[in-house]
Amino acid sequence: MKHHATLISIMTEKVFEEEILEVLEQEGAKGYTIFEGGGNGSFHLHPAQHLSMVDEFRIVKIEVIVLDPNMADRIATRLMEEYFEDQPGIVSLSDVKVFRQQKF
Amino acid sequence: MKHHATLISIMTEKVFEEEILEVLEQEGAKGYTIFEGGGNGSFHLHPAQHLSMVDEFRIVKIEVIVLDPNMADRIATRLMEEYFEDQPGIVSLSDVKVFRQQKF
Amino acid sequence: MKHHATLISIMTEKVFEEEILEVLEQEGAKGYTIFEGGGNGSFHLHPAQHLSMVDEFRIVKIEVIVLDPNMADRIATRLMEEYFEDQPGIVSLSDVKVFRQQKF
Amino acid sequence: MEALSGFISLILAGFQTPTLGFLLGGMFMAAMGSRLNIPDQVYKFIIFVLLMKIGLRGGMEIRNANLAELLLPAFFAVLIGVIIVFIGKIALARLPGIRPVDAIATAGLFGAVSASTFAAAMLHLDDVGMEYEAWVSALYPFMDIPALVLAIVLGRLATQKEELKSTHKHKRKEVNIREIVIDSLQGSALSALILGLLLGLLTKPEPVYESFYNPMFRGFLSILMIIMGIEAWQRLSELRRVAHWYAVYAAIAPLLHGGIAFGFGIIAHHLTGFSPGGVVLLAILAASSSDISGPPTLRAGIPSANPSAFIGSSTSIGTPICIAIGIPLFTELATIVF
Amino acid sequence: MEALSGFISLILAGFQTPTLGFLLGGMFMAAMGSRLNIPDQVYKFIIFVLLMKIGLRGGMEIRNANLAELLLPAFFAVLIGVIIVFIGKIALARLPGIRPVDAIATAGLFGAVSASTFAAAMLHLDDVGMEYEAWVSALYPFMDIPALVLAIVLGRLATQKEELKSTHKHKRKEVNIREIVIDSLQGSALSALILGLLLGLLTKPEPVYESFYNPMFRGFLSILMIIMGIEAWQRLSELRRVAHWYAVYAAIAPLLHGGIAFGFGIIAHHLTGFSPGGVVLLAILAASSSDISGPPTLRAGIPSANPSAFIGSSTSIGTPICIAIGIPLFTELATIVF
Amino acid sequence: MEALSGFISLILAGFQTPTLGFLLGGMFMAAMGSRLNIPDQVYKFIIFVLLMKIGLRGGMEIRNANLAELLLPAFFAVLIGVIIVFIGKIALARLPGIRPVDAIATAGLFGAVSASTFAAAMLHLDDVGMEYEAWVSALYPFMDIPALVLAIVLGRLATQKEELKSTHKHKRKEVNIREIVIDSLQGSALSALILGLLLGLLTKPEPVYESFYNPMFRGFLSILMIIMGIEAWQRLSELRRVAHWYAVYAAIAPLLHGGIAFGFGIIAHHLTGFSPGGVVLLAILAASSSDISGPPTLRAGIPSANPSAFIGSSTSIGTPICIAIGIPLFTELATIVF
Ligand SMILES: Nc1ncnc2c1ncn2[C@@H]1O[C@H](COP(=O)(O)O)[C@@H](O)[C@H]1O
Ligand SMILES: Nc1ncnc2c1ncn2[C@@H]1O[C@H](COP(=O)(O)O)[C@@H](O)[C@H]1O
Ligand SMILES: Nc1ncnc2c1ncn2[C@@H]1O[C@H](COP(=O)(O)O)[C@@H](O)[C@H]1O
Ligand code: NA
Ligand code: NA
Ligand code: NA
Repeated sequence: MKHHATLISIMTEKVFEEEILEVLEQEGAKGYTIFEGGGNGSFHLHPAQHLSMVDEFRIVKIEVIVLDPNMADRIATRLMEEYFEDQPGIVSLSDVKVFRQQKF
Repeated sequence: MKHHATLISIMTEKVFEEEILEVLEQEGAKGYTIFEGGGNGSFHLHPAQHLSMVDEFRIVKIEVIVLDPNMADRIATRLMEEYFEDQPGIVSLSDVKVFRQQKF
Repeated sequence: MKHHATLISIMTEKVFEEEILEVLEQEGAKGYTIFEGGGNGSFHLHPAQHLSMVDEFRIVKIEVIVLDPNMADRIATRLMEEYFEDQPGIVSLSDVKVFRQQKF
Repeated sequence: MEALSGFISLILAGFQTPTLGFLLGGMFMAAMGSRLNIPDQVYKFIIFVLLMKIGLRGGMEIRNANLAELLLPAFFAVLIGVIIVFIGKIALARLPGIRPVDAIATAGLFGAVSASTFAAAMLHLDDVGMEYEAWVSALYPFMDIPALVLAIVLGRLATQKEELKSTHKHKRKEVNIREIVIDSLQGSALSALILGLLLGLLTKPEPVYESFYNPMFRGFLSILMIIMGIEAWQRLSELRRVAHWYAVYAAIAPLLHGGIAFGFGIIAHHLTGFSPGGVVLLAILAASSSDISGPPTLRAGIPSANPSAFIGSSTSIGTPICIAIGIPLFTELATIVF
Repeated sequence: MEALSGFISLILAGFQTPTLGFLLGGMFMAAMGSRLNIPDQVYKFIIFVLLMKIGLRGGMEIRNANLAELLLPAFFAVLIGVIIVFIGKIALARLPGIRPVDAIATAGLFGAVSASTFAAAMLHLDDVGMEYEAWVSALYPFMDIPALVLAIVLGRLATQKEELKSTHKHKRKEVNIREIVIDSLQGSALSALILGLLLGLLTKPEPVYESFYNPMFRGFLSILMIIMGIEAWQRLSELRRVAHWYAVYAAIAPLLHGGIAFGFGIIAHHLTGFSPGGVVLLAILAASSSDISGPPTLRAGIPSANPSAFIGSSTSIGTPICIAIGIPLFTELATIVF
Repeated sequence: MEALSGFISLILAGFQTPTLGFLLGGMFMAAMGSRLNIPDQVYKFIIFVLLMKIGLRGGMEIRNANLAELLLPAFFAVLIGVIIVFIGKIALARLPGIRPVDAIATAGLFGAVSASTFAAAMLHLDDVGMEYEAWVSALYPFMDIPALVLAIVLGRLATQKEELKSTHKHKRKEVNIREIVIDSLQGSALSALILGLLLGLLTKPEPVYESFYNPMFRGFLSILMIIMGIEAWQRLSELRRVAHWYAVYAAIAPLLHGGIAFGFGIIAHHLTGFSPGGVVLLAILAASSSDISGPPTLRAGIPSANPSAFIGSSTSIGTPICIAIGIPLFTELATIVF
């Protein structure tokens, strides 16, 4: 059985990872996966390249799949308003299909 | 020319990577890409964090793009039934568009 | 406010990264994120596995979100025609929703 | 009485040895919430260098050794690995709140061998000046592999039983012992040890051994101890969420297993002149529990077993007890017995 | 006059010392567009080994030290850290084109301490044969933490002021000083230093210190200098895009801060017999600016501050000046003054 | 006759030297399917330290050297690099089943230089006590860069010819020789060597050279050999899928190229007194094929060339033959000839 779900992709600096995971937990997301990468965006100057030796300035992508589209919107809105106004980061949503809905 | 295709995203522990790549090959997928990450889900306790020194417990994401939606469903169903009942892992499907269909 | 946007995912060898980022810049993309991974495809023999000690042969995934669907098509077409005819790489497009459109 | 007080003061002195001190230091930092961590690639390199060092030295000595002497200890090593798994299957699996597969996997890890604990024991013997046959390192696979193979076989059987009760059926692969043995030998830890043994035996690595592998040993081991201390503490929180009996088993097992092996060692001493230091190392092979190659082998081999249980027991309790108590205890025992 | 020419020839000789030479070498390679880079896990390992080495030696000496002697320098260290941040807040923040939060964050980084610069200073004193109390390394956190905490508190206040003017309101967490202090102590750099101090104090690490940490020191430091040179050059391009006053501040600050600390050091010398070498090290603690743990702490603590400004100032200008001029200058000053 | 038997026993003894032994050991482990692997960041660090060591020593010696002596060998190095590429283009490209671009790329890699093979040759000369000018390391770029540049230029021309036949047109960048030269110099391997040379020449790195770079050399090289052995075996499976003529070329090329260079070396010996050891090193520069910076440079420069062909030939066959046969052969030749 396939179920419709929403994939939330969050890109930000690793230094903010913990705060964002807290938001996810507060809003009830059941799991997430984190990838490290490099990046370049509009905020400040090349944020991913500050002191490349220091992990905390790396870009991370946090992927969260949730079943409830309202939860997805709520998470995205909170992140935009509370964090990504004045610190680097972007959030995008997309539709995915998953199996075994109790996991999400 | 754009073609409709399906992106299969598989998240699991690296230790199970090989078995899953075998399934992909058996079902006829023509390529895949693997990313390492960390994660947290519902299976067991924080599976990604067991013995962080040991690679094999890291979370990997395997991305496979296939043209045939039935092949996508078949892969996803096999993985769910044969593997992700009693070991950590999730599968999601999403629609993408690709170029040059002979590659997928 | 959610806006429709297109996520361009590019997989290729790291050695070609710079040329591709140039195309992105020329076409006006405002940001991108890069992830390293491993992979396997139809071009040559296992391109990701050549000299695993040498970074430059690793597979990278470049993710770019753009608001304008025509820009997405233009980028994808240029990459296919100028690069991925005779060197490894694939491009896929998918629909996402983003917030704060001025960033993309 | 004197022996006991001697042993206690030995333990107290042990806290001052860098080996144990660094292990406890790592645990302390983790307990304080420190973000101190040694990069994992450095960790792997350190393990590699330590195992190469042990292997090279073993290989260089085997050149002049009577290989027949190796046979009995090797046979005993296999026997001990098997006995440990069965003890775990019988004792641990009967305790309340413990799933049979988890018990078997845990026993497999305790039957297998910890390269780092073994290195710490060698350094300790060097420091106290107790001689041993350097080829004892070649016994490692003889205990490690049978324990892991047996645990996986028993674990699969237990899983099948569980599944028969439930409705859905898996198309699980059959247990293939040959495959598991080969897979174990191909693991990175055993490979490094075997490579070192071969190079020590077949080439003349003395210059590189003296200029690199030997001088690095003590320093790299000290860093490994810090890493293991950090891991021990971090896994403790996972262990807390599973049945408390794991902690009891993990605290007793190193000394019990070491004691059994010590007994076999005494037999070998009398039959073939196995050295006292060799007996101590055999005891430590048994007392230690695998921390590098064992966990992923068991994870892949028995996917339904809970890694929080088996890794937690071994890394958080088994290894610290083996290093803090096992190493000085069996060394002291050897000075008394022989 | 003679002192000046002596100092100039000292600087010139300094360019030939490996420490400064390797730093400049790294800058040169980066300036030439070289893709030379030292893997980041190796970088972290090198930092770890250097800090452990400094900590172990400090710990081993504290065993025999009169701890009362440490009190006054420690108190001065706190004072200096606080003074540096206030100087930055008052002086730098007033310059044209500089946002208050950015000024405060920059001052925080200059108040904090650079482990690598400190290691370079110690090696320099060893090489010229000027003695110092090895426990001076224990002063590190006393200057580092107050500076970072104060900067974050002031930075948050400045941010709130800015936000009151704008319309939208954040639900920002309150400033929690205790949390920041603990978080600083848990950082990887301070943790390694503290772990080294504890192990030096409580265990007997002499064999491993002599066989590993001490012999590796010079080589690892030389590689660290190359890394810092590369970083210095690469951050320069970012620094160019922010106000030029940062460069001016970053060029003056190390010598000014070092001078202030040198003054406090003289007082401690007269009151408690603080050694000339100790005074130099205190000056370098002040003159240096944090490069490992400071930046992410400030980034998380004051997210609205622009890292291009504070990291650029410190890494690209502050650190090279501190190593090239600060270390020989304050050493020379000590030979003149004492 | 005596020379031949002497050479054969030299080869046999060579299998016992750590260098070759460790290379074969790595191949053997990979052949057995071992998962042994040295983390890639450690690999990069090892390469960096080896090249810095070679560079530092070269730089320190150049201080007292007559630089005019370097001119002729440098000119010969350029010539040899160019000759090797043309040999490959003419000979290899004519063989059945071989695309011209692939032949050219392979020849480029064999014209370029392997840092690790060069390091192994230096250690070998040190061990047998044959003296050489340490500035020979400065010849590296003189052979490496012309070979790569020429291969890329020829490869692009060959690609354009192929494309004229097909219908679609690319907007490929023009060949820019200056860009390729600069890009080569900026690569991580050449950068480390150049940095070492500069630091050896301009600073006084003796203490750090003696305490770190020199003592680490032998140990790090032994680990590098293991890595190269593993790589050699793993690339072999790819090589099998391309034309077998690559294997033939790769087996002959090191000895042929080395022989040519040896001839030029003899000329330099008679004209400018180039030492016998220097002649051997020049031969090894020619005989070796690039393993670090060459492959990605060629990949980016000639994207249509198949890396399985060029990397496979060089890593799987060229390098092992160069180390196992080339190094002892040319050393022996030098003792006979001079
Ligand atoms: N248009 C984009 N597409 C993909 N990733 C982006 C984009 N814009 C920003 N990013 C990522 O988000 C991070 C923060 O972006 P910013 O907030 O714009 O500084 C960047 O470092 C990139 O990794
Ligand atoms: N809802 C989710 N969104 C994203 N990733 C997830 C989610 N749930 C699980 N994962 C990933 O899948 C892995 C296995 O999950 P599980 O099978 O739930 O233990 C986790 O470690 C995560 O990396
Ligand atoms: N069907 C696919 N699904 C996912 N990734 C692919 C697929 N095909 C190719 N790739 C990735 O793209 C890289 C280049 O592919 P190719 O051009 O087919 O050699 C591979 O190494 C893979 O990482
Ligand atoms: Na055991
Ligand atoms: Na400071
Ligand atoms: Na060559």
